[in-house]
Amino acid sequence: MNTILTILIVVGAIILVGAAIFAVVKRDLILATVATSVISLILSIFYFILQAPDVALTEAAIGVALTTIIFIVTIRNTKRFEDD
Amino acid sequence: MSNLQILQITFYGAAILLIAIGLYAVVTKRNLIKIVLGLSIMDSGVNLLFITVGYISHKTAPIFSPSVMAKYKTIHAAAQAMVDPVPQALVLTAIVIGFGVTAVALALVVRLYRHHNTTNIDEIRNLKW
Amino acid sequence: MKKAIAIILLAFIAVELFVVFYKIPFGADRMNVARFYLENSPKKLGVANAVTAIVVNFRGFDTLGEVTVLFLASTALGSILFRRREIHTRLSHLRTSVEASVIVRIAGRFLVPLIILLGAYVFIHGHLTPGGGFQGGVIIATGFLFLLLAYRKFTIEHRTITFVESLAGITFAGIGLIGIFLGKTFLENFLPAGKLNDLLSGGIIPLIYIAIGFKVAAELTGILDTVLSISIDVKQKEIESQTEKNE
Amino acid sequence: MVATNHILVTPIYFIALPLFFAFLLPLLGKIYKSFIRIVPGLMFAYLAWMAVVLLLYVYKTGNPVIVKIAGWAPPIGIDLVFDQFTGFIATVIAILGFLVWMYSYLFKKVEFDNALKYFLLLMLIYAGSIGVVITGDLFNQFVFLEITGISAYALTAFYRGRDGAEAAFKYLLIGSFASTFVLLGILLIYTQLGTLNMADIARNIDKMDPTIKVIAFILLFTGFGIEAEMFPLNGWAPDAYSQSPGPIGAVFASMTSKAGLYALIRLSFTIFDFSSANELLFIMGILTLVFAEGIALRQEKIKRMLAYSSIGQIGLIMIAFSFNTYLGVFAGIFLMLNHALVKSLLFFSASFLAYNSPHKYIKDIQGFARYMPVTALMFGIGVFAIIGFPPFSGFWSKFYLLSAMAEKNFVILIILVLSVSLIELVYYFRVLHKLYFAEPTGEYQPHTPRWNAMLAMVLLALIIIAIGVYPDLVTGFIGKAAHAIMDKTTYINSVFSI
Repeated sequence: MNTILTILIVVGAIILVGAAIFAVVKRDLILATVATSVISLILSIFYFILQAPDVALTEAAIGVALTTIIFIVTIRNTKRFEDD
Repeated sequence: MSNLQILQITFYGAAILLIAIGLYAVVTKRNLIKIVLGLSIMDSGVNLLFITVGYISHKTAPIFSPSVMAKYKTIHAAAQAMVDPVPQALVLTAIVIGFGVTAVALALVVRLYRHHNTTNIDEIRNLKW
Repeated sequence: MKKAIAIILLAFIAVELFVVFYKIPFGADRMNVARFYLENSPKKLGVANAVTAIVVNFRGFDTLGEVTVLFLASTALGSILFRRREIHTRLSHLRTSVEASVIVRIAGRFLVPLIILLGAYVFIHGHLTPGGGFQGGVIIATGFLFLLLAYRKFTIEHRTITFVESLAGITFAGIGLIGIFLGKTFLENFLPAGKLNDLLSGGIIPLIYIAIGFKVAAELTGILDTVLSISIDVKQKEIESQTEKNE
Repeated sequence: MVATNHILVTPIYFIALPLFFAFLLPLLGKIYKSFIRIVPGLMFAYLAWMAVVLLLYVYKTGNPVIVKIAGWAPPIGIDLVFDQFTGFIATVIAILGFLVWMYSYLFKKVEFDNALKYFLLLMLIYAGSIGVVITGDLFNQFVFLEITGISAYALTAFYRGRDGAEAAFKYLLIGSFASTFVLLGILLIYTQLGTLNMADIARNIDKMDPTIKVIAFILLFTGFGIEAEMFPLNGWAPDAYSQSPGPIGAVFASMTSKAGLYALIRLSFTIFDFSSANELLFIMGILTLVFAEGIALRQEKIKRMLAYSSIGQIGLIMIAFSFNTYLGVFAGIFLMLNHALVKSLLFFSASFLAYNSPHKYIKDIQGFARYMPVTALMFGIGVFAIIGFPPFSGFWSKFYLLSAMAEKNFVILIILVLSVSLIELVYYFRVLHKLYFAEPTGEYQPHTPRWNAMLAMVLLALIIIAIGVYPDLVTGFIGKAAHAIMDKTTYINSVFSI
């Protein structure tokens, strides 16, 4: 892989980890869920770069769309904010 | 450092950090939904690790499409230029299983909320351990 | 304090894992059985997509288990959430408190058939292009999700879902069993492999992937429908508590 | 003939038929409602018969039955191995599956929708447990472990009571940890050897990098240990046992925990070649045993007590296997058989005792023996069998365990096992005393077992007594099973000879 792609991947990985930390720390669960869907999105791009188009498609469909939906429906029907 | 080394550190590091962050959420968080979120982050990390391990540099996706066949002529030559398909097949299975477990976990959260009117683990008696 | 201990412990685990994985060179070729899969999925099975060949044939047994997991998840969801059918039909208009905008509804009319067509395309071509039963099934389920969200009157007949789900599952397991009855092994290919990159190639593999596509679509639609009906249950509860107060 | 591919009798049916009928059951229910109870029963009966036929065949010819799937020989394809050891455990699970079905045939809370789900989940947990035992592929084992796990979560939360969901969530959390660990372990092995077939891994295990090998072993050991209810990751077990419907306690004790134990044993005996694996098994076994029996002594609720006692038995089995001698492994397999049979009987009878006591406390069952003499008698037989009195099967399992220890001159261990038996005696007899000798607190109209549950319990009790009186019924099979699990080369050779 060439240098530009490498830099992009490193940036993507930093966003990935940042989104994961955001998802864990943020008290607003809806935003946390959105962060996990960002994780899935970046992962599916990574899978594409790593020559796994089948997995990329699956991750995009399940991780980005379906998991997020069921999380959001659950949160809407319970509590939106995490409290200590 | 060569590109490959940077990529190695990036991919392995990102995947293992995802697992660790997910584990952290599961172990320390008191909110049930946060815990399930942590589980799904953990799963994502493991999946990325699988795909990373299956990647072989300068090789293409394991699909013998007409364009690939036109480029390499024989099946043998094309097969030499492809990444490892097994981890991809395993991850397909793992993603679907992970989704099933997440759905069941969230259903349990909803039911716990109906009974206890809270999603905080501390306010639910038996869950402390 | 507890968090600090957790962070230190997890950092230790992470470092340990990283050290172990760093020993595994990135981008190196370490194929063993995978080499066989790559060579033989086009040669013996006539399947262009090697991942499909592994998922459906070489390791098809895993996939049977995987489909079962989804089936289990939808059954488990039903048994955990105790869907109440009669309430469901009576209060289905409560699913979305606000009706989706006109644009969404009109767009839906054109988009949803396209989405379903795309899903079908993906799983019919599973043995040729990236994607297959799972991806196609998920895409179709997304189409139904759109309908559920956009049209408040739209309800999915649960019987149809069960019917499609069961039929597709029986097809998958049944095709496997036919292999045994023909004196071969479970899930073994008994149809001619055909020519590589033809739509009609790959023997039983496209058939199984189509069955998986229908099954996954039905199961995920069922799961989404169950999950979305949670809100109906919750609203029902609110109404009950309000009427109690009024009395 | 190493590989049979008979149309009527093949190990593939243990998995294919339950899955096929699980998919079919919702449709069958539409045709005729009682099908949802009858069809699983016919299937369980058929599979139990088939298991016995296969086991006899394997026993007589000495050749394991190995089937390949999708026509690819291992390590390319997935294979199912029905040898003397896996076959024995699969047969035990198959027979108990049939008895559990019989017990729950007229299960009280069964209305149509619930009955459908109950029998579906029962079939799938059965298929998952047998799949874990007979599969020859590591990743396939993971998939079956997941099937077992998810059906177990759903069964734990089956009742509407408030605690079921809690127990299930707890179970799900720990179960997800287990699956993550197992996946990571499988990944590490795959990166080194490029294969997922157990025999292939075992053959090439020397080629692994030593550090990676250790880490992979630890990850897999922890993951399977969680499923086998090993200390300290078994906090979920008592909750799951006590919250699930009555017969499911028996399913957990006889099927899921056996599947986890099997995976643990296969891992330590066949796949990896660490000599220290036995020590690890030994230490974890001792910890599990002491911890569980200590807590069992203080339990107030009957099902929780049984659950902790069950964990204690798992500890004993691990200790027996850790000796790595013929006698030790023999005792371990005998203990597994005994545990599966006796714990099922105890859970079968105790669920009626617990059902009739309002808060499930032991003190509530005073004098129940008068109202339900047969159930009480069955419980009594179970208690005597698990502690190890003759003429019950438990006597022989403890006898062989002690002789295995004597052979190795482990005096302290013998004392430990005897004192654990004493502890068991104390807490079980406390229950028996309440059951038989305490005055009933008031007039009861107890819910007594129907004919089907009675028949299942009597059959189990008869099996336990038959083995106790005439242990040669099973010792032949167990002896061959012990040889099979200890002989790694034969396993590898037979897998690759098809």
